Parts: sequence; structure tokens; C-alpha cells
Amino acid sequence: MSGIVKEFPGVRALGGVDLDVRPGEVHCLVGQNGAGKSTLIKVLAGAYQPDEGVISWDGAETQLPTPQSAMRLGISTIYQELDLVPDLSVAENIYLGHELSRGGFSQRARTIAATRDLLARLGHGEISATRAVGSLSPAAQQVVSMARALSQNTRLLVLDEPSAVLDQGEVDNLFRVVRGLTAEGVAVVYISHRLEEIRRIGDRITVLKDGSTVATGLPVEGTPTSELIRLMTGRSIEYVFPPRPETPPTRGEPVLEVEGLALAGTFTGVDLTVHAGEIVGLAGLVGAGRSEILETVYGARRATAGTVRVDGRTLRRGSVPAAVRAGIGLAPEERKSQALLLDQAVYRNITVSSMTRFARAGFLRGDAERRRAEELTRSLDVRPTGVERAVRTLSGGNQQKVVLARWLLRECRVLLLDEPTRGVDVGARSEIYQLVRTLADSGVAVLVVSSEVEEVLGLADRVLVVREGVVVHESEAGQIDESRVLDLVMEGRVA
Amino acid sequence: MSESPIQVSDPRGGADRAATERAEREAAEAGRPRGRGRALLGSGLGRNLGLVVALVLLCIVGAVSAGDRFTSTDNALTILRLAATLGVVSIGMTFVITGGGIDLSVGAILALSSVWATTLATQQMANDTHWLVMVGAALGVGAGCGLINGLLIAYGGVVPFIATLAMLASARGLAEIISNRRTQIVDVPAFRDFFGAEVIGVPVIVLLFVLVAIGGWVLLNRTTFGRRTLAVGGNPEAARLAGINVQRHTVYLYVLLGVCCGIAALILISRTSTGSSTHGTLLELDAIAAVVIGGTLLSGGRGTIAGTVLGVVIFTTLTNVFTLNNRSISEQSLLKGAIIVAAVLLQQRLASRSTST
Amino acid sequence: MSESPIQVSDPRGGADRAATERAEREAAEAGRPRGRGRALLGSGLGRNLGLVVALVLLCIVGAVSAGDRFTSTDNALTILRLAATLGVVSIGMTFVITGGGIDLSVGAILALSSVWATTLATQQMANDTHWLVMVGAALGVGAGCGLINGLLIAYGGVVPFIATLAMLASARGLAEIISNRRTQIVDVPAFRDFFGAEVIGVPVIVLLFVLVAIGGWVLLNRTTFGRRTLAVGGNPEAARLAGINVQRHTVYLYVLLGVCCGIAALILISRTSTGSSTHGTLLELDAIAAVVIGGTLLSGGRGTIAGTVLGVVIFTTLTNVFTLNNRSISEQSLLKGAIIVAAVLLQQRLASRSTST
Amino acid sequence: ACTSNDTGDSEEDLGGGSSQAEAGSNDEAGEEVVIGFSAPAADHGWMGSITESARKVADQYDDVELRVAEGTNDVNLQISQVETFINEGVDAIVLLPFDGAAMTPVALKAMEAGIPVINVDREFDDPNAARVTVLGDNYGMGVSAGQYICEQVGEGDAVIAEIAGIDSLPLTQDRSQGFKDALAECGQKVDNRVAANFTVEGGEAAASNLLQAAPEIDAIWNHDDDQGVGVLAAIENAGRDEFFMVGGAGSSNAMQSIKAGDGVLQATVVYPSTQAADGVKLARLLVQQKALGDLVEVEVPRMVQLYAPVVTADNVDQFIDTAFQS
Ligand SMILES: Nc1ncnc2c1ncn2[C@@H]1O[C@H](COP(=O)(O)OP(=O)(O)OP(=O)(O)O)[C@@H](O)[C@H]1O
Ligand SMILES: Nc1ncnc2c1ncn2[C@@H]1O[C@H](COP(=O)(O)OP(=O)(O)OP(=O)(O)O)[C@@H](O)[C@H]1O
Ligand SMILES: [Mg+2]
Ligand SMILES: [Mg+2]
Repeated sequence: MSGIVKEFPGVRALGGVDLDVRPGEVHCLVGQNGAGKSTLIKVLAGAYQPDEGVISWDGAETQLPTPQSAMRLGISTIYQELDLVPDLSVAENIYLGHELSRGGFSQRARTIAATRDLLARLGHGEISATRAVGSLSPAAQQVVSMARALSQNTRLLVLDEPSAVLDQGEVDNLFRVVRGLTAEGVAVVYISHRLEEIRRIGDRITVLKDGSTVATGLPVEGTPTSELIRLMTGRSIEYVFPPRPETPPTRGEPVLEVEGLALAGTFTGVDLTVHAGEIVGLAGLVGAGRSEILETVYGARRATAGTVRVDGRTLRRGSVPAAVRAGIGLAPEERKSQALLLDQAVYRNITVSSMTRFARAGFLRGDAERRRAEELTRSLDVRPTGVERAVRTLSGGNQQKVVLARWLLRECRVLLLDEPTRGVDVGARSEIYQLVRTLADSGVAVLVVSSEVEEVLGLADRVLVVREGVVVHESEAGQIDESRVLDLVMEGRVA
Repeated sequence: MSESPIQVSDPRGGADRAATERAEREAAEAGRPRGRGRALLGSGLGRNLGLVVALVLLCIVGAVSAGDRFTSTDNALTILRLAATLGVVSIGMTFVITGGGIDLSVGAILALSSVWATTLATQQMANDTHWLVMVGAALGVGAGCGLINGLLIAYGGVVPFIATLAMLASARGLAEIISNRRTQIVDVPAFRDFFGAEVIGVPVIVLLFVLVAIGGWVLLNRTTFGRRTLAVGGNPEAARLAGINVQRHTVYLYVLLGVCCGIAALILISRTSTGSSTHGTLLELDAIAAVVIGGTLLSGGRGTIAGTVLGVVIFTTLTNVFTLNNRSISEQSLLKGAIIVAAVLLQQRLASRSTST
Repeated sequence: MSESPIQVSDPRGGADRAATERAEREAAEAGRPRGRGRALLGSGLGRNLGLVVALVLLCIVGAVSAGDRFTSTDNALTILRLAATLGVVSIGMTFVITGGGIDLSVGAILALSSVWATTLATQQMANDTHWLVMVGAALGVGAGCGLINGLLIAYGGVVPFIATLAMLASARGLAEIISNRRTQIVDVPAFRDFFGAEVIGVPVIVLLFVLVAIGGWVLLNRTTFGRRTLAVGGNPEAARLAGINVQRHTVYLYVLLGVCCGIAALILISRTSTGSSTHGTLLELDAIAAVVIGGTLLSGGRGTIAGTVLGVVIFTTLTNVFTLNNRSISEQSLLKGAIIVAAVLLQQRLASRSTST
Repeated sequence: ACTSNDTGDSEEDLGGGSSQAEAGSNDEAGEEVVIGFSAPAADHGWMGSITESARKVADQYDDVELRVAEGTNDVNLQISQVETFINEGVDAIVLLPFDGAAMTPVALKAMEAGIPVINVDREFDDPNAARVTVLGDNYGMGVSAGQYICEQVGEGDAVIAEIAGIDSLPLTQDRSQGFKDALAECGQKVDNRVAANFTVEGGEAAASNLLQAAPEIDAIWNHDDDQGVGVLAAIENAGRDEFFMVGGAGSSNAMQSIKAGDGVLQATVVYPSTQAADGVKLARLLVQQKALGDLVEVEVPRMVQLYAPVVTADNVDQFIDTAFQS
């Protein structure tokens, strides 16, 4: 691909991008949020039409007017936003669009058998081929997407942040499959914000910044990570995790106290305490039930047993408004579907939980609201600026900042963060870590869930390990290392 | 991937509702045994348990209150004959709704088809050549109207509600102009003979209904067309990226429904021996209600032909039981509302019950 | 997460459509200057340009074809008086649709309110005490029906389409039972005097319409209630997790619409001097059409009162122009369909045009 | 006083002129007769009164059991109701079809099954489909209205308006045709025409627009007194009184207004709402093999057509008692 230009109304997403991929290599595509990575691969997949530029395949110039035409060439894509149909079964999703059929009638038995083979090849034979995809965990859905890509005769596989919803073990598994493919001569384009993954799997790197190529075909060996970061962000970022305070904050007042909390079928007997100024991390495998714990504390799910206290006062079960009134805020896992009003202005998304503050007898004073939102976005460095802009047009990292701004404005006592840096680039990531630490220092109690063990260990003061709905271990973050956490998570030997 | 992209027609119940949905989905999943024959049975009984219970209750009420006036074969056939028009249209509507659309113009299309197929000129030609001319006219008009709906929606970008509302007004207006607002009487003996006939005691129009139902079931559940319909309704963007031509498929769906309206027009022409611009008034609401009560999601992505057929039969049986019992119109409509809500709530409870087992 | 959780009523056009939508949205965004006064103007003209153009065209056609029979003040007031009932209901409907719901029972609620407010007993009491008794009865019945709708939808988990369809049947049935299907004539002079009066040449019912429109605009655009409505309709799950009581808010929305139906019932009682179970037949379709043509998203999350008012006025002006020109009903309905589609397509083109500038 | 939910009129005797006199013979209890009854939806007063008077007449006879099906404007449903009656084996069916032509096949089926069908108001298109036909005179109604208006306005240049009912019904077309033909006799024509759906609301809306369309009017014929309530309200709202109006069907409200002579309504053309009651009576006679009292014939005649008289202030007292409540 060369000189690819793609414009959206008001945005030049790609301004002349070059990319060349060779058979059998893993070509990594990196760049900050909004750099244009997803847009580029959508052009490659025939989902978008470029305004300018040339795409060549096997040396011959070609056009990709529809997704089908790309598939016919052997280009399979796993999109960043998992594109599956929730009510169709696993097998039906995998063969959607290229169904195994005779005379228009679908061949169910053949489809299911083929699906089982594919899933087994991916090391996930346990996923039922006839289950509805909507009922699978995000990680399993990711596997289905993989299987979908492999169900075609693939020569170029494009993976857009496949590891975002996967934990360590899953990522290893993914890499095994990718290596198997490259060994067969398949070319792979790999997009990720986790630079250490790129070190492990990548052969060459292309760096995008603001819609143009700043470097292409860099060999992975011999390009230091700091150089990559500099290319991506235009500056060097040194401290990824902010330093912990010197006095352990466990000595502060307990703010959030959870006792014997249980949700039937998901987790049981969760006890935890978060003190003012403390950051507590929840580590565990995907599907261990950490999101559910946060959501239950927040009242978004009705606990079947146990109590939640904030500043000593017990909250009503299953009531989000009660939790919010008591000073809890949640930045949920699925930003777009659970947190944001995508088509509404940034300022409205920020003030939605505290709008009564800007209203007299229910009537809003719009200016005060907007001004406050502007202050916040400026202090969080949300880009692009402009609080009237629809949140949809912001990049993932900036969207996450908007969610945090919502709770900053609310001046929460307790902040629950579920995967706060999922899909967020390196630069924004360190800003978010910094922000969380600043919040804690101002006396907020923070509970963080993350699938990246490194993140939990780096950010939190104290770590809880969750396995199959049970808290199996608790310790100071300084006293536990990554492999120990992984051991606990996998085998669950209680210390 | 959002777990449940909650749509316009979902209740705004938030978590509880989302939970119910998930539960329902899983119930459907869990209740489905592997074998092919049993799959049919399992899904039929598991998913539609509430409806089956409602229908059985209704039949018990009918049998108790009206005795063998209700239980006779003749009465059953009367119910089915009545159900045929609504049934055929509702099956087509199931496809459109499953594919994420809606069609308010079915009654008007039916009227226009019935009028067009019974103009003097058409009848003349039918008598001169073959009565299939009338069939062709009805199906052709239905398909044509469906095509216009589909093109406006898929390529014109007009929302289905508005496009088909416009079609409602226009098609009925055109039907009135063509018929000069007069009822057109059918005088093609061969046509009347064919549609008025019975096969081993079963009227042809009931057979037609049954055939359309079976055809619809196969099409939705056993063909790539059906798969794609579910995909287009469930997640149009994913369907597009999977290489499905979503726009063209959408057009097909409306044409299919248009053809169903044409078939329903033929049934109604045969029953009344007339074509009229007043045929099918308010059919759209009944059809949509039958489909949704049957369990098809109004937001698309999930559809059930068996449920739709049950919904239609419940509606018509309700009317029949009321008639047999000599109830006043107003009581009927008061009760009808209550029964609809009760059936839906029952359906929900039973669906979530079967999860826990 | 799919980028645009495309909903039931969105066309299935896939990319092109998604692109158009986004373009529209951004156009609306971009075209809005910062200042408060100019914001009103900008959004009014920018977003509703297509509708304004359609209305102006219609008025030109009216003025050319019917001369000062069309342009007279009297005729303008006639149009507005006719628009009042539909207008008040449509404004309430704008809230429900913006909040992600739909209500098919508005006509039936209006009928029930009108009947309840004009029973002999109510009129007796009104004559003995104060005519406000009738107002209270109409608003109370409307609010009560809305409450039932809201509770069924928000807490019962019944989809809005079905819950309100059931209410449609039940409320009309009840209205028939109460009125014994007779037209109830109003004999409360004070009531008729109040609603029949004019203030500086403007009839009270037109004033009511204007007040409801202004109130609706303020409520939607300037209050926390309106903001919550947009949030609940745009993404109910996000709204819930942001601490909004989505269920309770949903109930409020339906009650609000119920009250609007009550007000519309009062307007209709005053205009016809009767209460009747046939009042408001098919009002639901007209109201939804007016709201959607006005630019409110049927899938929720975006609503415009100004657009709704324009939609209503276009509809009533259309009928007026047709009648002034003595056109037949059939031609009217044929053309109405074409005009609806033309207006919507025009609106789209103009909206995307204003992006590029 | 005009509110109509007083049920005082339940005492009203619908025995009718002659049969009351003959109480000794035809009204004498005979064998049990089961009659199926189906009519369009009672969505306006006249139609409501049709079903109600049929019920009332049936209640007067101990030997009649009337089975009333849900009123409906859906021909498909109405057909199925008649089929149900055939299945049940009722003795006779009184049928006021939503659309006469569309109900013909099922009526034929009933006749073939040996069940006499009494066709009321809207005629079948096959004479064999009914044993007896009781018809109002829609064309005659239009003629009566037209002739009355001719008398009043003379031959000069007059603006005449017509407010029709549901335009797609044959009965509306017949009325309009009769009206047009009668007006043509005196050199007049219909200058403005609207349709109002037989509802009060429709009447009000249609008349409001009509009054704008015609700034000066000499006479209006409104097909139906139910929608007339709305029409009169619109006229009052507009403050117009330069014309006179003729109604249709003959509701008691309309007659009271004519009697009082205080509004624009000067006359109405009666369209009896008791025709279905007549149908029930005839059905009973048929099944019991009796004849019509005052006729010499030994069989009930095939066709009874009712008369459409014009009611004015002069003769209103004669009709006011049989008028229906809208
Ligand atoms: N459909 C669209 N309409 C308008 N603007 C868009 C659209 N899709 C992307 N953009 C804009 O184009 C730019 C590039 O977006 P893209 O999604 O390609 O970034 P990315 O590099 O994949 O970021 P991330 O790391 O967050 O996935 C951003 O500014 C984004 O806001
Ligand atoms: N929509 C759903 N339907 C059925 N089961 C679900 C659904 N969502 C989650 N689960 C189940 O609940 C359990 C916990 O899931 P969840 O993914 O929330 O855990 P988690 O620890 O938060 O993982 P993550 O790292 O993805 O946040 C798993 O067993 C999962 O399969
Ligand atoms: Mg991306
Ligand atoms: Mg989780």
C-alpha cells in the first residue's frame, strides 16, 4: 500500500500512508490512539474506500471495492471492534458470508464439524460450536473471530488489537497460532498498544503518527522501545508508573468496606477494604469474575449476599443511584457500550452524573456546565479540544479520560476502574496512571481491575488475586512479583 | 462487541432487562438438544412454551364455554381460514423484522394487489387466457411495492417506518383511484374454483398458509438466506464486513414480504370474491403484534416462524372464542389488551424459568 | 463494541448509511455556533432546513392555487386549531421516542380521557363545582394510562410496542364501555367558554398548543429532565451506570405523554363539544410520523421539538391545501406518501450539503 | 340533556307499527329460533344503534336467541363469523355486511347450507345470497337531500357543499350520486366536497377546512348526523351562519336541533337505524314460517326497501321518537 489517503468529514484520518508486508512475516503497526491504524486496515480489508493511493497485491495494482473482494484475495481481518452477530451460533458466525451450503441450503453438520476442527486447531475445543456467540465471554469471542479469519483461505491475516481482551495465557496461545501461520508463509499484520508483545512476535514495525507514516519497515531487533515511543508520541516517556507514596496508605481511614459479598453463580464471599488514598488492584484471568465484583459493589448487579459500606454507611443493594450518592464512581470495562453517550457532546458525557449541580430547580445553566467541562478536559489534556464535539470522534484513550473526568467532577470517595487502559496508547496510558495516582493522593479510594499483571503490580498499593469467583490471595504490591501472581491465577495455590 | 446493543424497542429496564435477555438467549441455547428432529421439537417447545400454554388455555376456555361448537373440525378450519391472510403476511413480516426492519404498508399493499388483480382488464385477460394471470398480477404488484420499499430503505436511506408509512398512504390511494373506490367482483370461475377447492377436506387457502409457513421455516432456519437475514438484523455492520451485501439483502426482504402480501391478497380475493381498496385495513398492526408476541425481536437479529404462527393462531382463536360466547365488542377489546400483556409476561417468566433448570 | 449500534429503525444500508448519519450528526454539531441566541437559530435553521423548505413550498402551492383563501389569517388559525390536537400529542411523543420508546396507545388514551371527562357524572360535578373538574379528569386519566404503560415497560419488561398496543385495545374498549359507544355532548358552559375563547385574536386552544410546544422545548433542551431523556434514549446502559434511575425516568416519560394526551383530549372536547370513544382514531401513526419526519431518531437519543412542530404543521397544511383545492381523498393519500418521502430525502440531502460548507 | 349515556330509552318499545297491533298473532311465542347477527364495528352512533335495536327486539321475544358477533370492518373476520354461525347451525343469519359484494360468497354458502340469510342495508351482489333483503335507500337519501336543497335555493347561483362519510363505501357513493342527480334537476351542482369518516372528530376537521375553502356557502348536506355533531361544532367555532344545513340518518340530537330551530340545521334525511331490528323480526317469521301481518302474501317478501323521508321542523314530532342516540 502506498500513499493511502482517507478523509472523514472534518478529519483527515490517513494522509498518505505506506505499508508493505512480506509473506511469512509479522508486520507490526503501532501508533497512538487515533493515529489511523484501524482506518488503514479497514482500507486494506475493503471496508473503506481510500480517497487516494494505490494498493498492490502480488506486485499488481488492485482495487478492493468490497470486503468480499479482499476476502477473495485471501485477506482476512479481525477487527478491533469484534464484529460478530450475538444471536448466531459460533459455527454460523465463523462461516457467515461464505456459508457451507448446497443449493442455498446450509449444511449444518458439515459446518459444525469444520468449526470444531478450527476451534481445536486454535486450542479451544471447549467452545461449543452451537452456542450463541453473545453468551460467550469477550475472550472466547476473540477466539471465534480468529477462527473466522482462519476459515478462509488466508494469505494475509490482519489482527487489530487482538490481545486487548486476552490475558497472558491467551496471548501465548494466540502467538503460537500466529507462528504456525507464518511458518506456512502467511503474512500477518499485527496491531497492539503493548510494546512488549511486539518485541515477542514482530519481525518489522511501521509507525503511524497523526495519519502518516513516520517510519516503516523498522526491524524489531535493533529498535529500542524508547525509540519506538519517541517515534509514536514525539517525546520520550520515562516513568511508566508513578511512584507510590512513602507511607503506606493502609493507615488511612477505611473508605470502602465490602463484606461477604456474593453474586449467585459468579463469585462468593468477597471481603475487601480500600482506604483513603489507597489503590487496590484485582488480578485474575479473564472470566474470573472481577468485573462482576466491581459492578456488584457499584449496585449495577444485585448482590445475593453481603454488604457494601462507604464511610461506614451501608449501601442499599442493587441501586446505582444509591452508590453514586454515597460517592462511588465506576469506569466500566466496555467504555463505548457501558459508559459513553457516543453521539452526545463531551461536556454532556462529563456532567451526566452531576448535572443537578449545574441546575436550579431542574433548569440547567448551560454555560457553567460547559465551562467546568472545559476546565477538566484542559487539565486532563483531552484531545482534540472542544467540549461540543461528539465523544464518538475521540480516540479510545481520550474517551477514557472523559469517563474519568465524569467522576473527577463528581468528586468521588471511591473510584472503581475496570480495565482503565484497555486499547489506550502508551502516552495516554502513563497520563492515566499519573491521574489515578493523583486522585489517590487526594484521598480517593481506588479499586482497579486489569488483565495486565504488570499494570496491577505497577499501579496498585495492594493486590488481590481472584480465581473462579474467590479471592485467593492478598498482599502488598511490593511483596509479590509477576510470576507469583501468574502461579496463583493459574493454579490457585493459596499462600 | 457490546453484549446487548440495546435498541429502540427494548424496554428501558436496564440491567434487569439485559439480564432477562441474556437468560432468554441462554434458555433458548440450553433447551436445544443436538439432534435435528429433536432440535425442532426442543426449540418449538422450549422457546414457545409460554405461547403454547396460552393457546392451550384458550382452547380449554373455548371447549368449556362453547362445547363442541368450539371443538368441531369445521370450527378449527374456520379459524385457520381466518388465520390464512394474517398468517401469510405475518410470516413475511417475520423476515423483515428479523432483518431489522419494519413494514407498515402490508395492508395497503394487499389492497392494491387485490384491486389490481381484479380490474376488469385483468379479469378479461384471465378469462381469455388463464386465471394465473390474476395470480401473476397480485404477486407482481406485491413484489413491486416491496421493491420500492426496499430500494427507498436500503439505498435511499429512508428509515423503514417512514418509507413504509408513505407506501401505506400511496398504495391505498392508488388502490382507490384504480378501483374508483368500488368493490370489484371476481367473475373468473376457474380462479374461484381453484382457490375455493379443498384437498382431502382441507381448503386450498389453508394449505397455502401451511405451505408458506413451512417454506418460511425452512428459509429462515435452513438456508444461507435465513442465516444472512439473522446477521443483517443482528449486527448489520458485522454482516457487511463478512461480505454480505446488506443493502441488496434488505431489498430482498421487503420484496419477499411484498410477495407474501400478494399471496394474502389472492386468499382474500378468493374468500370474498372481490378486490377492494378497503381490504386489509389495519392489517399491519395485527401482523406486527403477532410477530412480536411470537418472540421475534422487534430490534432484529432473532426470529421464529413457529412463534409467529402461534401468535397468529392465538389471535384468531381468541376472536373465535369471543364470537362463540357472544361477548360484547368492547369487552373483547378490553380483554384483548390484558391477554396480550399476560401472554408476554408469561412467556418471559417461562423462558427465564427454564434457564434455572 | 460496534461503532454504531445500528438500531431497528435504521435503514440497513450499512456503510453508506452509517456514513450519512455520522455526517448529519457532525453537520449538526459543526453548524452550531457557540452563542446561546445563535445556537437556537443555527440549530433551528440548520437541522430543520429541509422541513422549512418543504413548508415554504407547500405554502407557495397553497397561495398560488387558493389565493387569499389560503393566505388569510383565518385560514392560518384554522390550520393551527386543527394542528393543536396532533401537535400536543406529538410533543409528548417526541419525549418518549427520544427516550428510546414508542407509544401506540395515544389515540386510545385520548378517547378514554375525552369520555371520562364528559360522563354525565363528571359534567354534573363540573356544573356543581368548577369546570376544572373536567380538566382534572382528562389529565388524571391520561396520566394514569401513561403510568400503566410506563410501569409495564420499565418494570414489567414488556417491549413498548406490545405494552402500548395492549393499552390501545384496552383503553378504547373501556372508553366504549363507559360511554356505551355514544357521543357524549358537553353541557358545561363555563368549560366551553374557557376553551372556546380567544386571547387577542388567538384561540385558547392554539395558545395551549404554543405553550406546550415552548414548554416541551425548554424541558428537552434546558433541564436535567431533558438531558436525562437524551441519555436514557442514547445509551440506557451507560445512563444507568452513570447513576440515572432509568426505570423511573422511563415511567415519567410515559406519564408525560399521557398528560399530553389528556390535554389533547380537552382540546378535542372543546372543538367538537363532545367526548367519544372514536376520538383520536389512528392518531398514533400520525403522531409518530410527525415526530420522525421532524428529525427525532426513532431509535432514541436525539429529539427535536421544533422539528416535531414543523412536521405537524406540514401535515395539517397539506390537508388544508388539498381541501381548498377540492382534491379527492385518494389523490391526497397518494400524494401524501410521495411528499413524505420527498421531504425526508430533501432533509437528508440538505443536512449533508451543509457539512461540506 | 343531550348526553346520551342515560339509559332511560331502554324502555322504548321497538315493537314497530303493525306488529304491535297484531300482537295477538305474529308476536305469539313459537318455536325457539337461534339467529346469528353480524354487523360492522359500532364506531359511530348509527351503527351502534343498529346492533342495539336488534338486541332489543330479540329481547322482546322469548323464542329468539340472538348471537351477536364482534362488530368489524374487516371483511375477512366477518366472513369467519358467518362461517362460525354456519358451523353452529343457527336457524337464520341477519347480516349487515361491511362490504356487500365481499360477503356474498359466504352468504351463498349459508343459503346452500339451508340457513336463510337476511341481508340488511348493504346489498349482496347475488340475489340468491339472501332470502330477504332489507335495504335503506342510500340513493334515495341523496335524492331527498338534493330535492330539499333545490326547493330552498331555487335555480339561482348557489354554493352547495357536501360532507360525505367514508368515501370508499358504496353507500357513500350511492348517496353522493343521488344528491348529484337531484341537484342536476334544478341546475345546481356540488361546489365543495369533503369526507369525514363518520366520526365527530372527522366531521369537525373536515368542516373546518371546508369552511375555509368556501367563504360563502348557501347550503350544506352532511351525510351523517353523528359526524354532524362535529360539523356543527366547527360551524359554531367559525361563527358562520349564512347557510343552512341538511343532515342525514336522523339522530335524536339532530331532530332536537331542528325542532328548536336555533341553528343552521334545518332538516335531516332519515335513514332508519332500526333496519337490522326489522331483519331480526323477519328472520324469526321466516324460521317460524309466518307471513308479514299486513300483507296478503303467505311468505315473507324477498325485498323490503325503507323510505328516506326529509324531517323538518314541520314534521319532526312524528320522527323524534324513533330517532337514534348518536
Ligand atoms: N468513521 C469515522 N468517522 C469519522 N472519523 C473517524 C472515523 N473512524 C475513525 N475516525 C477518525 O480517524 C482517526 C483515526 O482513527 P483510527 O480508528 O484509525 O485510529 P487507531 O489508530 O486505530 O486508534 P486506536 O489505537 O484507538 O484504535 C481518528 O481521529 C478518528 O477519530
Ligand atoms: N453476557 C454473559 N453471558 C453469560 N455469561 C457471562 C456473560 N458475561 C460474563 N459471563 C460470565 O461471567 C463470568 C465472569 O466474566 P467476566 O468476563 O466479567 O470476568 P472478569 O474477571 O471481569 O474478566 P475480564 O478480564 O474480561 O474483565 C465468566 O464465567 C463469564 O463467562
Ligand atoms: Mg484502532
Ligand atoms: Mg471483565
